[in-house]
Formats: sequence, C-alpha cells, structure tokens
Amino acid sequence: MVLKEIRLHGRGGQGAVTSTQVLAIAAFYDGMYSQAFPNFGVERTGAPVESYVRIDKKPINLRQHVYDPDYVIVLDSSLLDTVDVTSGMQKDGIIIVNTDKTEAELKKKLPGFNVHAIDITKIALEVIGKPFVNVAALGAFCALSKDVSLKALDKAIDELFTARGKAAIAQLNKKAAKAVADKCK
Amino acid sequence: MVLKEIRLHGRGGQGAVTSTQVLAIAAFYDGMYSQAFPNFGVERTGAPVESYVRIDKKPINLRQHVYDPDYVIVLDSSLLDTVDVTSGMQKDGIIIVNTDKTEAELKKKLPGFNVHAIDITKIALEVIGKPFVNVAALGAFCALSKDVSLKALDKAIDELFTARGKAAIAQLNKKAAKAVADKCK
Amino acid sequence: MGAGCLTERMIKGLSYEERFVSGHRACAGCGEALVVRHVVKAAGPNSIVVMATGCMEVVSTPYPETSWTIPWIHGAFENNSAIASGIDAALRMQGKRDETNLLVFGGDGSTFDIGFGALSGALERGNKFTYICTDNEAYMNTGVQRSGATPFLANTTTSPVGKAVHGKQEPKKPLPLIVAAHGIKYVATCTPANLYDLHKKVKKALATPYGSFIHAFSVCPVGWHTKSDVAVELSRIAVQSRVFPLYEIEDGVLTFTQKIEKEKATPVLDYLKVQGRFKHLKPDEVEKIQVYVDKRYDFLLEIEGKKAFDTLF
Amino acid sequence: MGAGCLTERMIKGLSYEERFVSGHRACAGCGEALVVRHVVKAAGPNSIVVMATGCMEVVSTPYPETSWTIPWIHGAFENNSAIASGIDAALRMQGKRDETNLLVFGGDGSTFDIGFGALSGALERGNKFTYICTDNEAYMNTGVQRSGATPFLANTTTSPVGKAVHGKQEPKKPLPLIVAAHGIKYVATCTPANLYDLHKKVKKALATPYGSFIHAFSVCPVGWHTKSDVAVELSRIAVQSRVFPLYEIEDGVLTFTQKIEKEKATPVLDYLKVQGRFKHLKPDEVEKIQVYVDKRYDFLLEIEGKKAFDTLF
Amino acid sequence: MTKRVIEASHAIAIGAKLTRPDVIPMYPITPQTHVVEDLAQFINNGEMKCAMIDVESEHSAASAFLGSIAAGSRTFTATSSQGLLLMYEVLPIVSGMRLPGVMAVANRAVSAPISIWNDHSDAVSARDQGWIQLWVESSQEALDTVIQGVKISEDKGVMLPLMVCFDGFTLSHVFEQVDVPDQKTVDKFLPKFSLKHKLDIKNPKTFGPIGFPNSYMYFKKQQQDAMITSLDVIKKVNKDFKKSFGRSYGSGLLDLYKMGDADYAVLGMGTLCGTARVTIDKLRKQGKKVGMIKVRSLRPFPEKELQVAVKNLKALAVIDRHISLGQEGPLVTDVRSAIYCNDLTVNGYIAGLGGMDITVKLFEKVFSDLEKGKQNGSWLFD
Amino acid sequence: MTKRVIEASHAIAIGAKLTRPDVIPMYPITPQTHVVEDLAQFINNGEMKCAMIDVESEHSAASAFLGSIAAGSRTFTATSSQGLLLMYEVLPIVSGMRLPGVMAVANRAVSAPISIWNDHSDAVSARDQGWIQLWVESSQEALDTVIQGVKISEDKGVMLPLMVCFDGFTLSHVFEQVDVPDQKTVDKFLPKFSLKHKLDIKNPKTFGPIGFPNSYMYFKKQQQDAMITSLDVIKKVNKDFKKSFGRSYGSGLLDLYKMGDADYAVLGMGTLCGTARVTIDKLRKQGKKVGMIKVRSLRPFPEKELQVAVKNLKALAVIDRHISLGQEGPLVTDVRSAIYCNDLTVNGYIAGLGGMDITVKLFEKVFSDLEKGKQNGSWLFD
Amino acid sequence: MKKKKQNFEQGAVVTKPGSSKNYHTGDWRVFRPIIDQSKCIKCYQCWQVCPDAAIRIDKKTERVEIDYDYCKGCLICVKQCPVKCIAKEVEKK
Amino acid sequence: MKKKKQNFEQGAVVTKPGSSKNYHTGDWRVFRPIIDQSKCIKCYQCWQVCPDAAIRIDKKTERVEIDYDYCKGCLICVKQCPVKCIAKEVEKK
Ligand SMILES: Cc1ncc(C[n+]2csc(CCOP(=O)(O)OP(=O)(O)O)c2C)c(N)n1
Ligand SMILES: Cc1ncc(C[n+]2csc(CCOP(=O)(O)OP(=O)(O)O)c2C)c(N)n1
Ligand code: SF4
Ligand code: SF4
Ligand code: SF4
Ligand code: SF4
Ligand code: SF4
Ligand code: SF4
Ligand SMILES: [Mg+2]
Ligand SMILES: [Mg+2]
Repeated sequence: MVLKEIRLHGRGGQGAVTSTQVLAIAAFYDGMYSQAFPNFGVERTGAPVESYVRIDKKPINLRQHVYDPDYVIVLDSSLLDTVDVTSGMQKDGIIIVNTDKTEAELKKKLPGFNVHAIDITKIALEVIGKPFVNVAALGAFCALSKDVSLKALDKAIDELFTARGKAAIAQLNKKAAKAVADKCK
Repeated sequence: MVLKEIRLHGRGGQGAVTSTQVLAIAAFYDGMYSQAFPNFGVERTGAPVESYVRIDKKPINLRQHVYDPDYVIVLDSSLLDTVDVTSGMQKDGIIIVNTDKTEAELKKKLPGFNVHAIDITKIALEVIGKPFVNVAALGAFCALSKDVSLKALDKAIDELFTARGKAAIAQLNKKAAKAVADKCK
Repeated sequence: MGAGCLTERMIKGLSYEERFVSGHRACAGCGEALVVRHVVKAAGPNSIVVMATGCMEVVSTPYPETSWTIPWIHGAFENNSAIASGIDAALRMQGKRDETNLLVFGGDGSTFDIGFGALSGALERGNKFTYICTDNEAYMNTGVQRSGATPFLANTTTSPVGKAVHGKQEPKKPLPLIVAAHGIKYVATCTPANLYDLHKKVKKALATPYGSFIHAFSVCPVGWHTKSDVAVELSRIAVQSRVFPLYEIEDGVLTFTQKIEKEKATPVLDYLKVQGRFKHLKPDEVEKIQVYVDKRYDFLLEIEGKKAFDTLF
Repeated sequence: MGAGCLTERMIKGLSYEERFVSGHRACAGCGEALVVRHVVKAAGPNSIVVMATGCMEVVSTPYPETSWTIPWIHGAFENNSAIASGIDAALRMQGKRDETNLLVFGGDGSTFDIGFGALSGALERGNKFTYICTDNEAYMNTGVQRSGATPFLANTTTSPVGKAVHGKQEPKKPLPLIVAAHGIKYVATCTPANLYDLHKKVKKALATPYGSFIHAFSVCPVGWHTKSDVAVELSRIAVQSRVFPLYEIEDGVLTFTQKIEKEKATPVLDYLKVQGRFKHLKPDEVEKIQVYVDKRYDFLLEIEGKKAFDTLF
Repeated sequence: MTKRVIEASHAIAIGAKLTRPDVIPMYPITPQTHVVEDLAQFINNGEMKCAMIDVESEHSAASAFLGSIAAGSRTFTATSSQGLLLMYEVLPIVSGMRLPGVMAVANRAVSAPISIWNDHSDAVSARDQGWIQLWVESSQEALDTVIQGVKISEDKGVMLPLMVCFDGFTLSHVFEQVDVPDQKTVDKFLPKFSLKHKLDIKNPKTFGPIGFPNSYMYFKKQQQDAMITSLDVIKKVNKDFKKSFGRSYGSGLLDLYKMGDADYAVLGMGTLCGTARVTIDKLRKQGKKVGMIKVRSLRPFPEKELQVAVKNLKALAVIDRHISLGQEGPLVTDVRSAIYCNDLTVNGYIAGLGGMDITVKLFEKVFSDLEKGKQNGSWLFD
Repeated sequence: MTKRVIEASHAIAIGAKLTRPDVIPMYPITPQTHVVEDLAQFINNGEMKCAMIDVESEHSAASAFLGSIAAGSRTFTATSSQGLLLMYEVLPIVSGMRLPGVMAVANRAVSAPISIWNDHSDAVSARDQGWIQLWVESSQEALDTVIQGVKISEDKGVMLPLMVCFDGFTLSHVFEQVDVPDQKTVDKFLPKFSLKHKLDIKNPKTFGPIGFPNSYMYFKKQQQDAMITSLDVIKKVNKDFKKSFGRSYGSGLLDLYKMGDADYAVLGMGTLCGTARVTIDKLRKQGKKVGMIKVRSLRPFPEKELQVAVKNLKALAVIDRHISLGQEGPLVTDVRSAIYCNDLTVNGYIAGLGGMDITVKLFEKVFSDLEKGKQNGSWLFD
Repeated sequence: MKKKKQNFEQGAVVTKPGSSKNYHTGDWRVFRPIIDQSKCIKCYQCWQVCPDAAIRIDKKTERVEIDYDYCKGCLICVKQCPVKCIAKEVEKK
Repeated sequence: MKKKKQNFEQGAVVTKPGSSKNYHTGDWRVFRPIIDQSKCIKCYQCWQVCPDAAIRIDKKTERVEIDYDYCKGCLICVKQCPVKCIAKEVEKK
C-alpha cells in the first residue's frame, strides 16, 4: 500500500476528530503506520469541522495538511451545501456521504466522483439508539476502501473508548460500524 | 583646563550626590562641560557612598567610573577608617576632609597626599544651624582647586535648590560654602 | 410606533438594537452569549467594550468579521482592566468621558484568576468602568479547565473525576464579595433568567462613579454537559436553589433582588442532576454541596441590609 | 538558665535566637526590619522564608552575604506567593509539610499591587503559608513611590505635592478586609509597638490550615520623613489614633485586639504632624483624614464580633 | 516498551509521568491543554503520586516551578504562546538560580492578532534566557526528549532548565504511533533528583541575593559555561538513550538527513523537518542531491557541528517559523553567524507563521531557488 | 533652546513633556524612577495637562499604554529590566495592533541574581517583538530621541511603537549639559496625534480579532514592511531634526566615528560608545587607525548601511552588553549575519554585564586584540 | 486551501461593524424551531432569550420571526415560550 | 576598583547563614547609645525594639549590652527605655 489520505467532514460535537483517531488506531492494528489530526480550528459545536487520516506501510514523515485526499467521508450531508467536500480530490477518489438521499441524487450534486450514499444516521439510531454516526461511518470506509480491516476497527474502537471510560459505547459503535459495513457490501 | 575628576565620599543621607550635582552645574556656569554621577549602589542612610564629577573644557564623552581622581572630598572623616579614600589618587592630588582633627593628625593617616582638614560640620552648624556639610564642602573645593568659581557655585546652588523648592536652604548653603572657602584661603 | 403599542409594552424598554449581532460563533444555546447580548443592549450605543481572551472574544471576531457594532478591543487574557484604565484616561483627556460607557468583559478565568490583579489595581486607583464577569465556571474556550469559579466537586479537565480524586476540591472563590471589599459603590449579580433585573443593574452600574462590578451567571451547555436549551431554565433553577444568589451591593449594603426562603428553595440536586459535570456525585457529595450552598446563603442573609463593606470612593 | 529567671520572665517566651541577624543594611531605625526580625523570631527555626523584591530583600542579601539563618528565597517582586505555592507542594510531597513553617513576606507594593493576583490565586487554591505584608505605605526600595497602601493625601514621588495636586488622591486599599473576603481562617494586623501581640498572632497564623495573612505596620523613617527613632512610638500612635486598627479576623469574625474608644483616641493630627510626608496638609485636609479614619474605624466596630466574612476552608 | 497510536500531547504527558515528577504547576492554554489535562487525569486516577498546582496564571506557574525545584522536588510544567510570554520575567530567574526542570512548550504564534496556530515565535523569542531548548519533530521524539531532557537538565555540569519545544496542533494534536518506554527502564536511565543547593531547614541557604557589579557577570559566565558543557551532555544522553531505549535523534544537537553528498540543503526545526524529508526523498528520486539539517538544540547552538555539516554544500536555505521584526529570521541569523566567513550561500525564508501550512510544494520551491543560484530568501505564503 | 545641566532622566522627562502626551501610565523601577517621578511632578504642578495612571504592575502599564493609544491619545511610558520583561506579553500586541507610542527603557540587567545595574539584556532580549529600538549615548541624545521617536513611531508608513533605550545609571543618573528645545519648535516639528483606526463610538471598529492561518502571516509581513519603511523614516526624521534643532545623530541608524580611514573598529550601543570615542582619540594620537560604529537603531537593523560602513576595515570588534546564553552576544550575531560572506574578521566580546564597568583600558585591549589578528572575542571582566 | 483575495487592514482592525452577519450560523442547525403565529401571544420572551439574536420583532406586524440564516437550533426559545407555540422539527438537509 | 578573589557559588546561592555579620553597620552610627547599667531595670525593652538586633542579653549577667559593631545609632532604644537609662552621645570619629 502506498500513502492514503482521508478527509472527514463533520460538525463540531459530532465526533469527527474521534473518528479519525479511531481510524488511525485501526490502521495500526492492521500493521500500518498512521496519522490522524484535526483541522485545527476554533469552531464551536455545530460548526463545520474537518479531520484527517494518513495511512501508509512506511513511517509517515509528512506533516502538511491533507490537500488531495484519496477518500472523503461526510458525516452530515448538509455540509455539501456550504463546504466543497471534493476539494483536491482525484476523480477516482471515493466519497462516502451520510445521507437519506439516494446515490443518484447525490451524484448530481457531486458529479464525476465515486460517491457512496449511506444513511448512517438511520443505522446509528437503530443500533445505538442515538445519532452517533462518527464511528459507524468508519464501517463504510473499511468496506469500501479495504485499506483497513473491520477487525482492526473493532480493536481500535475498544481501545479508544475504553481509555475514555466508555466501554458500553464501544460495543454499540462496533455493532453500528459492522451494520454500516454490511450495508456497503 | 584638561579633564578633572573629583570623587566625593559621604554617607547615605548626607547629600553627597546632590553635592556633586551642584558642582557640575557650577562648572557649567563657569563655561565648562561637566558630568556628575553617583556610584550606583543600593546603600541605605548611613552607609558609605561615593559620587563623582568630571569637568572639562571640551564635551565629555567618557562614561567609565572615576578611577584616578584629581580631587577627593570626604564629607565624614569616620569613612577614613573603612574606605580607602586615596584609591587611584595621584600623589599630588588634593584631598579635602571634613574633620575636627588637625591637618597634621590627618596627614599621618593619609601620608604622601596633599591633605586639607577643615571642620566643615562646625561651620555648617554655625551658619545653617544643622550639620549640612555636602554643599558647604564645595566651598573648600572652589577655594583650593580654583577650577570652579564661587560665583558659579552660588548660581548652581540657587538653581538646584530652587528647582527642588528649597530656596531658603539655598541661601544658607551659599553662606556656608563661602565661609568654608574663606577658611581655606 | 407609539409608546403605548404592544411591543413596547411587552419589552418594557429593552432596546431593539443589537450590538452583539447574529453570526457569532458561540455554540448553540450559549448562556454567556445571551448575557453579553443583553449587557450591551442595556448599555446603549455610546459604549466601548474591552474584552478578555475567552469564548466570547473568540466567537465574535474572526478576522475580517466582527459581531460588534460598537467599538471593541481585545488585548490579552489578563489585561482587560488595564487596557480599560488606559481608555478611561484617554477619554477623560479628550473630554469624552461623560458621553461614553466603558464596559469590560471577562470570563471567570480572566476575572477570578489571571486578570484579578489588574482588576483589583484598577479599582484601587479609581478607574471608571463597569466590569462584567461572565461566569461559566471554567475555562471554556480552552476546553473546560478548572478556574477559581468552578464549583466544589465539579468535573473539569484539570479537576477531573478520577479513581483517587473526585472533581474540584476547593469551593468557589467568593469573588463579588472580594470585589465589594475593595470599597466600590456598586456590585451586583445577575442571570439571563432575570433580564429586566439584568438591564436595570447594568444601567445602575454604568451610572456609578469609579468602578462597578457585575457577576453574571452564564450557562455553558458544552462545558456543563447539558442539552443546548437549558441556559435560561438552568439560570432560574440556580437562583431558586440558592446556588446563585441574586443581589446588589450598593454603598456597601447588600440587598437581595430576589430572596429565596430556605423552605421554598429548590433542592440543589435539581440543579446538579441535569449537568454532566456533576453526574459522578454520590449522595453524600450532593449533601455536602447542599450544606455549602445553604451556609453561603445564610451568610449573605446575615449581612443583608447592614453596612457590610466599607466604601472608599 | 532556669525558667524562673529574670530574663525569661521579662521576655515572656520571646526567643533569644535571631534569624534575621545584625549586619543587614536597612536604614537606621527601620520599622520594617524590626517587624521582620520579630516575625521570624516568633516563627522558630523550622521555617522557610520567601520574600518579594523590596527593601528587606535588598538590605539582607548582598552576595555573598546574607542576614538569614533560615532558608530564604527571593525570586521577583510579584511572585512570592506563587513561589511559596511551589514550595508548599514540594514539602507536602516530601512529607515535610507539617514540620515546616512557610513564611511569605511582601512589602505593601508587592502585596497590595503587583503581587496581589498571585496571592489571591494561592489563597483560592488553598496553599498553606503565612503571608506577612510589611506595610510602609509606599515603594520604599525604589525611592518612595505611591502604592495602593499609601494613605490619602500622602506625599510620595509619584503622588507628589504640586501646585495643582496635593499628594495621593485615593484612599488606602483595604487589603486585610479584601484578603479576609477570600474566606481564609486567619487574618490579623500588628505593629512593632505591640510585640507580644505580634508574636502571638504569628504563631496563630502559622497554626492555621491553608493560607493566613498578617498585615504589619512598618514605619519607614526615610520615606515618611521622620527622625530615625520613631518606629515604635509612631506605631503606638498609629494604633492610639485609630489610623492602624489592631484586630484579628478568625473564622470570619473580627475582634479588636486593642480597641480604641473614640473619646480616648489620639487626634490623627498627632500622628500626621511628625511625618514629613504629611507636612503640606492644610487644616481642612487634616480634617478630611480624621473623618476618613473615623469612618473606617466605625465600620470595623460595626462588623466587630459578627460573622462578617464567609469562610471557605 | 509498548507500541501505541496516541496523541503527541498524550505521549508528552506519559513521558513526563515516566520521569516521576513530584510537582506539576499547570495552567491551560491552547494547544498545550491536552498535556496538562492528561497529567491531571493520571494524578486524579492515582496513577501518579504527584502534587498538581492549579495556578492562576503562567507567571505563577513558572514561579511555582521555581519554588518547587528550589525546595528539592523534580518538577514539570507545560505552556504555550501568551503563556510563555507571561512567564518571560521568571525564565532567567530559574536559569540564573541554576534550577533544573523540564517545561514542554506547544509552540504557537503570539498576539496580535491572536492566533492559536503554530509557529515558533513563542519559544524562539525566549532564546536568550538561559534555558536549553530542544526542538522535536514527532510524537516519539517528543516523549523521548522529555526523558532525555530531565537527564540533561539535572546533569551536575549543566543544572539548567530545559524546554522541549513541539509544534502546536501540527504535532500536539496528531495521533500517531509511539513506542512507550516502560517505567523500569526509565527509572534505570534517570538518576534520583538531587541538588547541590536546596531550601532545607537543616542546612539553611539563601537563594536569589543581589549580584553586585563585582559578581553578577561571573554568574552569567558560569551559566554560559554550563551551556557549553551541555553540548556534550546532550550528545551523550542521546547516545545513552539509544543504549537503553534503542532510539536516538541525530547527534542530539543536529539531525542530518541525506547530507552525505548533498549540494543543497534546508535547515529548520520541528515538524517542518518531516515534510522536508518527504520532499528530499522525492527530489532524490529525481536525482537531486538535496539534504536537510534539523536543528534539535537551538540553545546551546551547535556552532561547530553546524560548520562541519555545511562544509560541502553549495547553498543552504534556512526556514524560520518566526521573525525578529525589523531584521530577519533568528535561525538564519544564528546560522550565518555560526558559519561566518564562508562562501556558502545562506538564504533565509520566513514560513509558516500563525499556522500557515508548510508543504512539500514549498520546499520544492526553496530547493529550486537554491539550484537556480538565488541569493535571497523570501516570505513563503502557502 | 536653553542649555542646562540636568540629569539624563530629567532630560527624558522634559523630552516626553515637550511631546505633549495625553496619558502616561507609570510604574516605578530602578533606574527608571526619576523619569516617572519628574513627570508626576510636572503633572501635579499643573505644568502638563496629562493623565497619569498609577498602574499596579508593568503588565498593566503596557496594557494601559495600549488602551490609551487605541482610544486615540498620544501616550508615553517608561520602564526597565524586570518591568520590561513583565510587559513582554503585551509588547507584540501593541506592535501587532500598529499602535504608535514611545517608551523609554532604562537598561538594566535582569534577575537572577537580581541586579539594578546596567547592561542591555532587558531591551535586547525584546528585540523580536516589533518595536523600533533606538539606543542613545548621552542625555542630549536621550531627550532628542524621545522627540524623534514620537515622529518616527507615528509616521503613517511606520505606525509602530518605539523604545528609546538608555543605559541605567551609567546614563540615567548622570547630570550633564543638555540643550533643552523650546515647546514651540517641538510643536512645529511634531504633527498632531492622529490615527487611521481608533476606538470611536462614532465609527465603531474592532481591535484585536483572531487572525486565522489565512491572514495572520500577512499582518506580520505588513509589520516587517513597516519596519523596512522605518529605516528611511528614521534617517529622514534625524535630518529634519537637524534642520529644526541643529543636532542629529549620525545617519539616524548608525553613528560612525573616525571610520573614514579606519582599519580597526569597535561596534556597540549606548554609553560605551562615548568611552570608545575617548579611547579612539587616544589611539589616534598614537597613529592608530581606529574607529567606532555606534548602532543607534537595533530594530530595524540597518544591514545595508552596516555593510558599507565596514567595507574597508581589517577587523571589527563587537561589544555586547548582553548574551544569548548558549550562543553569543546578539549584536555580534546580527552583525555577522548582516555582513555575511565577507572576509572581515568579526570578534564578539561580552562586556559590562550587571553593571561591570566598560573602560578605556578595556577598549585598548580590544583594539590590541584586533591589531594582533586575534580571531576570537572573549568575556571582558574589568 | 482556496483563498479569497483578502484585504488586510493595518493592525488587523476590523472596520465593518456587525460583519459577522456574513457568516450564516443557520447551517449549524440540527433542529428547527417553528413559530405557530396563530398561538403566539407576543410576549417576546423568545426574542429576549435567543443567544443569537436570531428572532426579530417585525415592528409593523408586531410579530416575532425567526431568522433561519442565524438560528442555530438551540431550542431555548422552544423551552421558554410560555404558550408552547414554538415547535421543534428535525432540520431537513 | 579593588577586587577580592571571590568564590562564585553555583546559582549565586549564599551558603553561609547569617554571614552579614561580616558587615559592620556600626560604622554608620552618628549618635551612640550608651546604657547606664546601674539604672537599668532589665526590662529588655531595648533588646526587643532594636531593628538591628544590636542589643544582646548576656544570659549569665542578665544584662543588656549594645554591640557597637552593628548598632546604627537610630536611638529607638533610647526613646523606648522606660527608665531613660540609655544616653545618646555624638559618635566620636
Ligand atoms: C496568558 C494566557 N494564558 C492562557 C491563555 C489561554 N486561554 C485563552 S481563553 C482561556 C480560558 C478562558 O476562560 P474564561 O475566562 O472563563 O472564559 P470562557 O472561555 O470560559 O468564556 C485560556 C486559558 C491565554 N490566552 N493567555
Ligand atoms: C516587575 C518589577 N517591577 C518593578 C520592580 C522595582 N521594584 C523593586 S522593589 C519595588 C518597591 C517595593 O515596594 P514594597 O513592596 O512596598 O516594599 P518596600 O521596599 O517598601 O519595603 C519596586 C517598585 C521590580 N523589581 N520588578
Ligand atoms: S463553550 Fe460554552 S461558553 Fe463557550 S461558546 Fe460554547 S457554550 Fe458558550
Ligand atoms: S527605606 Fe525605609 S523601609 Fe527601606 S530600609 Fe530604609 S527605613 Fe527601612
Ligand atoms: S432555536 Fe435558539 S438560536 Fe434558534 S431562534 Fe430559538 S433561541 Fe434562537
Ligand atoms: S415566546 Fe412564544 S408567545 Fe412569546 S412571542 Fe415568542 S413565540 Fe410568541
Ligand atoms: S540605637 Fe538603634 S541600632 Fe543602636 S542599639 Fe539602639 S535601637 Fe539598636
Ligand atoms: S530598656 Fe532600659 S531599662 Fe530596659 S533593659 Fe534596656 S536599658 Fe535596661
Ligand atoms: Mg469561563
Ligand atoms: Mg513598601
């Protein structure tokens, strides 16, 4: 594998940063090197935020922002109206959007990209009982990119949430991620 | 006139610094350039202090301490026991000491120097009614060195003490300085 | 629109004008923003604002935008009172002092902790301004760290709930009383659940010669871990439960502007239980807080109506 | 020497031991030095001293000499309380906290002004030390500039008597009351005219958990423009004239340790007239000061014996 | 040792914990907050026997740091930007008293306008004050340097406080893989805390007296001598660290990347060095002989080592993430002075102020400037 | 104009008074005290219509200074040593807001150990913070530079705060002859105080916002551009000053003494330049071709002018009254960088720290070092 | 990162008062408050309690209106309306 | 300036407690207090009030003695002695 870059769009309070952290840990459990970092802002709850992941077989020295992501994950489809989520993307790059719209509708909005529309919120509400989409969305990433395994993701979820004293949520998040991944197959 | 350097020894609270300032102003009124500065210490009332004057026909650029004074004035003879007032002095340099001792006694203490013993305290007490010797001592300097005129000294005393709102003391100081000068003739 | 129209009757003299306008980036439901909005509403257009670093500063002035329609300045975290001293003096020299209100805002971190020396100094030398401490009981802008205003046992990121220690170990610093002890003529507390009271107090404060001080209860849904709609309701409960007493100290005499009898008071638990920062509390800890709240309120009742602070100016 | 011997009877338990020894370079007759000498005498050998920049620091430690026989540290002008916080924590961790007295000295400039923020912070977080403010009512070390402690109308070099303005225009900052408002358990005032009282208070303060505060009247013959022999006598007059009230505030209750009835009080003029810093005063100005002194004393009488300060720790 | 993916700030907190400080004064400021928050959590969890002091300002944080060390306790703290500037008065007091201790600095721009983002203006502008400054590039280096820092700072020939400087956000908030040393190895690596002089009722001493003109300058000379000694100590500790932990960072003072045969090189500090490495790898593939000099120790400044490092270069670009306004970047000034009387072209670039990104593209431009023989640096806006 | 023998501090106070400030925040510290005391006396005498603010600390002095200027008033203040260090956080805020104003700094060593005596460590260590720094040699220059400073600082192309740096005690407490300008001439020389932006209820603006990474660096570039502009403004104001008052100081940036044919020269700042002049006069009489470069403007640093000044020298000795511990004297660093790629020998000497005297003898040693071809400077203990 | 050409004012002074109105915080909304004007008693409580000044009084009609460009959906108004005439809906995206 | 060879301790720490006794402030004295032991009632007031700790109690004799090496001549003791048994003399030089 060569260096992969992922950009995640969300809103303050939605856990976008946590999500990228989980992904970085997951990549580690798959034997890779990884980096996760937020777009350092002063945003408050509700404001658009971005967070990034790099994954590589080799140690990662690069410290610049992510400009040309291989993957984009959008946690909140309302962002499509105000943020250019495709910025810097390769045409073959994968965009995963949490939305209740159809893929067709979405493709109209993001023409020329490899767009995947998944109603992650719905799944999260079903599985977790709350609209916690940040970790669930990673299921889609694993399934679609194949760059990170679901097993590693589970391990990462366990690690991060247990460290923060939230073992219960870890279980639910794992289930939700799995459900999202299944949906993508 | 070439550069003349004067060192004044006194005790904190005795007005040694003021005294050198008066002298510097006086030299100015005699058409010369001058500099007065204290030996920057943290001394309290009662502690030995030093203050310096430079006088020259030309503007004075030199900013080092005074090491080899041409004149030394000692406001308090008790200092002779603890301070080397002759430090750096030329053998022909003039030392003026406020003391009730005789010149002969003093010369024993300061062998080889051109020593002048004057009981300035006594004169000050007579003229001013208080043991204010700092300005009075300058009378001796004027008389003995001839480097600064008594007239200029008077003007300087007026200027400095008036500026500080002490016109009355100015008069007395002038009288005392004159009395001391007379004593030296 | 005539003076007798419905709107004016209903808003009872509150100004329509906004001086801290929409588009600021405070979190949804921010109680501090609500306080600020009303303080500058009450102050009127001829006002200059000095603000310390903190949430309100950060959310309102991302270059090249500003939420302010009145002159506003931010220097650093701890020097708002000192900057105000300079402005006060300059206005005086320019003959504009009487026509201008000078408002100084600081969060609890700024006011109780790092900026307190500068505030104390400005009060001592008699600078004229109205200081408003918007107290959300922690350093919110930097992510909910403990301040001197953080209440006893609250969970913050630097007084975290851990296996060995359970939140902040020290009681809240009694800042309004400390400020009143400086001998200024006007000190008051307020909340956004009592807006007319707040407006009245701001106006009184601005009319005070020399320094005046207002301590404003400012709910932070994010830092307190509550829902976003609680700012006003929780303010009311804070008053009702005697957690946040409402009073004025004029010429050294403390008067309650809303006095809560012990019997009629809401239990402190009602205040605590909706807040995530207190969710770790065990019953005995809640009881400790109740005792502490009552003790403090009793103390205020004891000094009420008496000359409890010497006034100097 | 037996316990019953004359000397011991006469010095009533004062220690012979000097911990601030001869050879210090304070001006002859320095009241501040006298206070310091007795405070550390009272504190005993197991004491560490933290001292702010100021006269006492300057006169006692010209490298390579020191007048101290106990561990002593000076960092800067405004951070004595913060340095003490570090020492307090370190002693705690080393298990030496109980065996060690921690004394923090600051002049009025350090305490009322530049270092007050740090003191306030240390009190809030419950650091344990006894703070002694040696108040000579101006910045003496730098040549008699105004501080927040300088009394109303006094002449200093930055509140000079001029043709337009006659000395300091603001009254003295009521620091002990401000400190007491922090909710600590022990605050007291003392003078070197009441040495047993001083020793007792220092010991009480050191026995207090958390912070304690002592405000010590410290005559400065040089800055006040008096003769060098007045330090003790003028301290006595200050108390007798009610200029410097002697009291303790324990658990928030103020008690006079020497109460001066209005009728028996020495006129303030007797206090003022021996001091050059007040020599410019016109009779109406003296009267103003008398009124101010009485007003403040009356206020203290009013709160005497009542719970006037909430205690937190 | 355990490999984990953690935040750099967490790595620093773990590093600090491993050094077993007695006391930690803390005052929060973005982007340092996670360091002190993690430490607070360790303490309140009982994982660490340590007193935390919730000071009311950074001036007091530095002062409590001073007091605690003087009283004989190993002490750690962390700050950033405005916080470091507010400590400024206390910095030379700590170093002047020769009190050893480590402070982590999350580098951030300074006001005005206010910026929470990375540049080097906070710590670089404190370079005169007698603190050793080690600048790190990665989470691993950050953690390791805290441990190294304690050993260097407390070395009997050194006895100087030490800053571990790490880029705010650009490093502080990055999750990445870190090899966490175990406590035993660290305990073996570090000596017990001990001081020649401390505040001790059994042996009373006076700290912080007046230095008259006849003594003051001698104390400064001693500090400078200690700085010079520290050059070797930093190298030695870096080597010893390798023995104990299997890792080291260049010589300890400089870290050279592909400098063996390089014609052109960039020089800088912190995370930008990582991006420079990537650029160099890329350009090397194009056959370009390029390299990098990472300055790990800004103070003491490794003048001699630098002279050797640049010997065979044709041109050098110095990247400053700070500017001494009215002059130029402090790093390029230091470099030019160190290799003064040299025909080597040294161009100073100002880049990455207030969080402006430093990218591969930017380094490509710099290398191309050098190749073209440009004699002047410039401001690099991204 | 009136010639008088007065204290340098008094001269500065008079200079400040002549510029008609509205507001003066003051906080005393040795050896600056006489300046603020004299101003307080002027004000309380009614000789000056000015508000003095008796702040409780220097952090607040600098902040009140900031507030007062932002509110549209000409403002003056003075400080020294620990006071300047305590202001440190506020210094870049004032310059970042582009607020013009003059602060006199009585240069003094910094703790620890505490020293009230002269060296340059206070102001020199603040050289990065965007303030213009003019260093003076005599009482006359001190007074004149306060007036020049106001004009430079308020120049529309500059708009930066400015420090007038004068040696504590070594100058501050010296009585000497000063030609005191009259108010009318000064009034004619100085414009009325006016700002492009101020706090004004009639035209509300926001000061001190957040500078995101996409703007912050542009503001710093503007500050640097203003610094570069100020190079010319300083020269022009110095020339104009000559026209109005009959005096000027070298080019305004550098002041050269007998450099025309000099083989060897010393370079320094402040009062030591006077003593250097005396030494040079003495050595010239012995036929030695020696000269001096006085750096009057440390920031902006007159790089180009310096390159020209040193052109024909065989060797240069730079005297630093401060050291960047762990490296060398900041002045020698700046000089070497400015004239980089030059065969000229430049030796750095550290002298006069903490009030140690700088004497003719010492300069003689330095010149003899140069003549002997010594390639290294040293610490000069007196 | 795309850059708009920006004008950098001397000293970073912001010269346009109230310019944050350019920034539409309405985007942040997850829930949308909707006023049932028919039930509204015009007490203006909602106007008072909105931290974002996103409720305006139409001086002509004396009605309150929510400015959805700025309303962040905190729902304080919903909670405080004495007659409960502000409904909460999930914001449709 | 003559220099004594000085030992410069690391960090400028002063290691000899009470070493200021090397410095004799008695030199500063302008007036000299002299105790008339015969009148002294051993109240130790003078011992208490001396800012310079220049009055010592001889534990054997229980007498107070002025240490003229340090007495600065402030005369507080003279003023405070209840039986006025301390006289003031001009210091002879
Ligand atoms: C000297 C300094 N230290 C620390 C900071 C970091 N800082 C900025 S805002 C803030 C907390 C603000 O807390 P508070 O005053 O309570 O305001 P809030 O954000 O809670 O409204 C902190 C710690 C700073 N800007 N400057
Ligand atoms: C930050 C700082 N500002 C100013 C000073 C100068 N300074 C030293 S001591 C002092 C005054 C001390 O006054 P006070 O605390 O009342 O003590 P005193 O000398 O009167 O005993 C001042 C202003 C300093 N050392 N540090
Ligand atoms: S963190 Fe709290 S105080 Fe800050 S903007 Fe958000 S809600 Fe308001
Ligand atoms: S100036 Fe005053 S306080 Fe200072 S040592 Fe002298 S008498 Fe004591
Ligand atoms: S939901 Fe909140 S932001 Fe929206 S209008 Fe109501 S109070 Fe205002
Ligand atoms: S709170 Fe309800 S009733 Fe009152 S004005 Fe608003 S919508 Fe109408
Ligand atoms: S005169 Fe003063 S110094 Fe001398 S013994 Fe008496 S009290 Fe002490
Ligand atoms: S005060 Fe007088 S009586 Fe008392 S011990 Fe001293 S000399 Fe004797
Ligand atoms: Mg807060
Ligand atoms: Mg004082």
